Amino acid sequence: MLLIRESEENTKNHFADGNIPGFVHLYIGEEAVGVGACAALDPDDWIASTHRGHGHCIAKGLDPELMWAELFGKRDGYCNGKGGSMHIADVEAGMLGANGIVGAGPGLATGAALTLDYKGIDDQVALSFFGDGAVAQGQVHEAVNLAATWDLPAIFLVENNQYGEGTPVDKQHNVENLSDTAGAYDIPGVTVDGMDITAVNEAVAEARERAVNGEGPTFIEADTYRYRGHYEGDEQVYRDQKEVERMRERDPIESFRNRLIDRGELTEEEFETIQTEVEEEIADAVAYAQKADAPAPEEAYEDMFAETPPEIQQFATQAMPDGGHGGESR
Amino acid sequence: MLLIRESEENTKNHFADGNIPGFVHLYIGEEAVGVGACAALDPDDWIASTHRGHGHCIAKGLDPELMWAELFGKRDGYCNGKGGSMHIADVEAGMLGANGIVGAGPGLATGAALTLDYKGIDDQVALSFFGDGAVAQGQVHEAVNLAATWDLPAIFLVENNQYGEGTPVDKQHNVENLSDTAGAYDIPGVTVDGMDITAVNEAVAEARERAVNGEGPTFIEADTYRYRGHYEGDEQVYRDQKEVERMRERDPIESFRNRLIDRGELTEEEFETIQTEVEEEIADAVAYAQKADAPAPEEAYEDMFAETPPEIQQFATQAMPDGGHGGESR
Amino acid sequence: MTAQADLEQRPTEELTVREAIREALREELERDEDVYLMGEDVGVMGGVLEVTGDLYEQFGEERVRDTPIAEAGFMGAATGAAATGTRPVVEIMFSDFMGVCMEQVMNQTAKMRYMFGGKTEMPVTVRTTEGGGMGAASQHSGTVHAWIAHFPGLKAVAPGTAASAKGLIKTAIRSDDPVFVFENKMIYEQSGDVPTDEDFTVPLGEASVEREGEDVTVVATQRMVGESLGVAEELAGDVSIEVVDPRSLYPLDTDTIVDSVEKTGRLVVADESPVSYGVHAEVATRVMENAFYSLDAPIQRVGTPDTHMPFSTPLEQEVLPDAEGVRAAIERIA
Amino acid sequence: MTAQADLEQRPTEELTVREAIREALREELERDEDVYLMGEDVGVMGGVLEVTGDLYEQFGEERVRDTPIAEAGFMGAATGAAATGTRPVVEIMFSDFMGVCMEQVMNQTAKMRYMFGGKTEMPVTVRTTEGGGMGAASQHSGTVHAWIAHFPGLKAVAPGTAASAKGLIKTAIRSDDPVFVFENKMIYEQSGDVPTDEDFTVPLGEASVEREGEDVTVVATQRMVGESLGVAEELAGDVSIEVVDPRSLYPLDTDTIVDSVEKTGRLVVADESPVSYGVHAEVATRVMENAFYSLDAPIQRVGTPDTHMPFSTPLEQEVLPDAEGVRAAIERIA
Ligand SMILES: Cc1ncc(C[n+]2csc(CCOP(=O)(O)OP(=O)(O)O)c2C)c(N)n1
Ligand SMILES: Cc1ncc(C[n+]2csc(CCOP(=O)(O)OP(=O)(O)O)c2C)c(N)n1
Ligand SMILES: [Mg+2]
Ligand SMILES: [Mg+2]
Repeated sequence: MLLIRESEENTKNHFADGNIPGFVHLYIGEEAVGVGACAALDPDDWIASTHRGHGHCIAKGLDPELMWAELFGKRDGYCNGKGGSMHIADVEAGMLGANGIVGAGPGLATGAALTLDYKGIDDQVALSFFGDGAVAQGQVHEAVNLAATWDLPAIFLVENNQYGEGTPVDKQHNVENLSDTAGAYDIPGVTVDGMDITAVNEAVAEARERAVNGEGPTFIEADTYRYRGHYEGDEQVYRDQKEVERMRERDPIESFRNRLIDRGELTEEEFETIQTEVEEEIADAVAYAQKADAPAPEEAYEDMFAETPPEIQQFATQAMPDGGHGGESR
Repeated sequence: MLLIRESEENTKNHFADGNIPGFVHLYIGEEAVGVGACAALDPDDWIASTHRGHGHCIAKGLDPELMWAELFGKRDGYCNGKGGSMHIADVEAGMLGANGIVGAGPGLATGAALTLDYKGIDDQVALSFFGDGAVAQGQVHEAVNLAATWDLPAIFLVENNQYGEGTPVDKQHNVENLSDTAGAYDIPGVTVDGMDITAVNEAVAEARERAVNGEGPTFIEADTYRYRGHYEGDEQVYRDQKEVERMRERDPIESFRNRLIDRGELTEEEFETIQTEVEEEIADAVAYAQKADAPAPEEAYEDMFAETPPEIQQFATQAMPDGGHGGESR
Repeated sequence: MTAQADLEQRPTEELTVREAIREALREELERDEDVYLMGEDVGVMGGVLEVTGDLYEQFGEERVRDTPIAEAGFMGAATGAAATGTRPVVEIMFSDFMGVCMEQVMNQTAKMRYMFGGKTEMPVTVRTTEGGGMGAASQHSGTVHAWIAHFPGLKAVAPGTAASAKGLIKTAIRSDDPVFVFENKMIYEQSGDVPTDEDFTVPLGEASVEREGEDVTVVATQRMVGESLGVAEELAGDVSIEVVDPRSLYPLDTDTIVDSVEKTGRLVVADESPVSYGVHAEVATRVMENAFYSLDAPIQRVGTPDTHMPFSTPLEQEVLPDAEGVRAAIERIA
Repeated sequence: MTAQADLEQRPTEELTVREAIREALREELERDEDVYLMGEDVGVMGGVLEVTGDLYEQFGEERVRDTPIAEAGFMGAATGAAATGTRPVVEIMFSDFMGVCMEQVMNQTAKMRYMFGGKTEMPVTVRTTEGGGMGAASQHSGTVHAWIAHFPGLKAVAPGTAASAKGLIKTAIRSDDPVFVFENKMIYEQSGDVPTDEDFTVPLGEASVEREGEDVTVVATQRMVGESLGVAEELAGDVSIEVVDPRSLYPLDTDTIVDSVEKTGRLVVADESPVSYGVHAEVATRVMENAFYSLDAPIQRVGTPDTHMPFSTPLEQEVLPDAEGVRAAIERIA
């Protein structure tokens, strides 16, 4: 959680400084969900993520250096600089990508679960993160229904951070708890405190157990909150900053730290040490990424297909040798 | 119900005789749903229908002559011969069309309900029929969620005839009752016997009451059965004809007739008279439709837009004067 | 008469494309009670790219409606609402999300009138934003207008200037046909003279000659209009370039384009669509069909080279069509 | 060498297009355990248009999977499954239903490889049926292949004969790229010689010259191949017609088409897409770009005249492109 928080604080600053193009959606405040969930998974398990995916990447164990290289659009990044914040992926590590499309994750996770089922791999699962807003997307329902009907080893985890962009959850849905959605598929649905890493972890562990036992998918809602705007730059006209302040009092990191300290499982000093390590790790990652090479313009023509069609070959060939702008006619 | 049954029996024969092109999906066995539902509606209410729409048309009071003219692809048909079986519509009569797309009705009905809400018309509702198979479609969920969240005067009525084409309902869904779907939107969900016209009628009347009172949508499942194949020509490899025979024993028309006779509200003779009238009405409609003119080929270029673009004007102009085939280049 | 000359005869004010669109919406909301806006965060937030701005404050939540994230749901609802007597204006936040509601668009919105024998109106306007250039990567940078222009039953416009943005949107809203408005996000900040007259509209299917020239015709859409005008200015004296903005993709004003090519004998088509099966090919083919013997050189296409938009700036700049591509194309044939 | 001559050198059997597709699926299911079929009623019912037939009996319900009616769900799942190590072959029952899953297609299937920097495979095959001619009306008769051919990241094939149907589907399934197979439903019953050899495949991006000729090139797809061959036969002696079936729309074999037009100097493009922004325009433009000075007459397009398919037979026959349209187009330029 600390690593995510630290990384995201840096993301915020680098975005503000203009070092990161495009849109950036920060995970600050929601760390307990991603970390709690991934801690209940095996390294071989699959996850599908969202536009707010940095936390999931770190929680799934992706390398901050390669992540930061991707955020900066460098050739060394997870996606060779082609994906950026909204598309960081590492299929090798079981991470099926952040996703710029709200609600796309559940379909992909269902597909990964289908692969597991089809291949008879019975000790792995696939988990999809998605937002409260995504619950209104039809493709989410289609995917959950498919997974439920086919008893696939899938876990559907809603990060209910109370808003879809600027629209509060009660203007997007009629239900009290989003986990009520599970009733439409006759699968277990639970709502847990998403500010409490233990609660999330236990719910996901239980869901995983069910999944590997062939009992099918579970639908989990984790109630959480994002401290920053929907994206960096969002003026947040739709909410009172007092609300943010109130939620900050339930900060998942602080409360977990305090709990550990109370239980005697952590000392203030140990925490400071970890904090320092984390700061160093992210500073190193950022430094690595800053130094990394930007991709060469002609790399834009690569990675479209396993077998590149002549059309693209021709565009690439015609691209100007000075690295200038392509897109001209054949 | 008798009118529908009679009409559909004729449709069956005319399709077999090659008088109706395309696909035909018969409503035989399901009459109590359409008739029970529409009897609970006002003439001004809207309905959206399905690919299995003939029964809904008749139940909504459409003219069998114009319906049959459409089935035969005649100019006088409801759609000038452009729609056919799967697209019969009469917007004037509040019938927003049969629909070749599974799950498309709920969106359209939600739209009609939105118009009512937007215009402050508080004594009308919009009802969508859709099949058990359609419940797996994401657009159905998006529409129901929208209607529920906005408290629109809509009614969602699933005709659960136990199959989506050849796939039984339990291979399409994980839930016991499709009305459990309502839980995902916190709206009332009920399952009624769709072979019992009174049960359907009461459920829809209640839902209508709620809708006009501003209490939002209701989700109704009517359990029913189709006696014929999914479409005419379906070999029905997926079910035993004994199952069909068993269901026929609960025939909605016969049971309703018997009930009325038992109660002394109908005599055998009265029933015979009605039956004869119905036969005549459909025979007349068929005769009318047979005599009606086919559209002229050049009419194919009409009705695409309110304002015809030059592109289509040009195609129409270039179409051969002998009524030959168009589609050539400008 | 060029578009600029035409504008000079009217009272105008200088507005950005974003403001011009907002004013068009405001005027139509004021003019007709049956008109309302629907979309994700078009209300309280004023639109993610700030197009709808203060309209929510002015017209309230019934007429500027925030929706759940359910493009299929609200596109279906807009279609049903249009068939039953209202005139919804839908925003699909990014054109990439059009896939979510493509069923409603292709099978309902586009087909209902025809399937019903012409017996329904379908006054839906769909606004959406397209294009690369802001590092938003592949899922927020697409240009899909060729799909809509190709699909029967839909009309498609793609303004290149503030004035045509305003005029086209007003026409779209007043039309009883479904009209899709493709707004390139990189020109929202671009300013231009916009008629203040509330009855200023731009008819669908009328191209605008943005600059007159003799040697080469550049048919350019959206952002490429400005890029092409820049090239025309730079090359002035050397090569005389006529810039034609079709404004409307379907219907497409074949006559204006053909007239221009008959004069110049040379054609470059600049549009951000992926090149293969893109807008360029249709423009080129119509010219060939109607001015075959006037063409003095092969037609040149400037577009996206059949890739998605990559994230990293050097990559994005590589594939994004721009002034340099237009200049190179002109040089190949002039 | 014409396609026919090529086939004559191999052991073949006469199969309908439907049977050829089924055999291609059967052979690939037998060859590779990672391959499986998914779609609505492809299993127990054997497919609504009977293409999958007895495959369910042979391979069982795990490998020939009946799905709920959820194109978005199973297209998303197929995409996720392909990225994680299996090779799904999806049937979208009618191409008109593609709208339901267009989000998955355009933003996931088509983009994942690129967005991930090439670090995933995407071996998905999507089969679907297109076209008018059976009175199925507007929502079951569409021809949408131009959309897929246009969209970056997807490959599209559209066989015109039984042999290419078999060969293309086998290639599609073996490809690590997403390939869409557009089957015209009116040619399912059409027979032809099909190689029995299990290793017979047709590479993507290779057109086939179905008939050699000197005067006019007809580039025809799907059903229009047979219609055009018929016209060629009828006009033989009068006008010598070369019929080229591109087979693959993206990649498109520009060379074979251009070679043919360089010989004949005249081109008709016959494809069932709606004409505006359709396949015709791309073929025409590539020819113009590559054989501009060989063209002796304007290129002719034969397609659907920008309408949907109407239900009534006389109306449907009016808008459906056919032999008569091809003949008229040839007569205009020959
Ligand atoms: C299909 C689709 N529609 C709209 C958007 C634009 N959009 C991006 S994030 C977002 C809000 C998502 O809300 P939620 O699912 O709650 O996730 P959160 O941002 O709160 O984490 C929206 C509407 C999108 N990316 N995809
Ligand atoms: C989106 C879509 N997918 C598939 C089809 C093909 N199809 C037509 S009817 C049907 C079965 C529908 O089942 P159900 O909703 O239960 O209605 P029923 O036919 O039983 O009345 C299917 C799959 C379609 N028309 N639309
Ligand atoms: Mg949220
Ligand atoms: Mg059913």
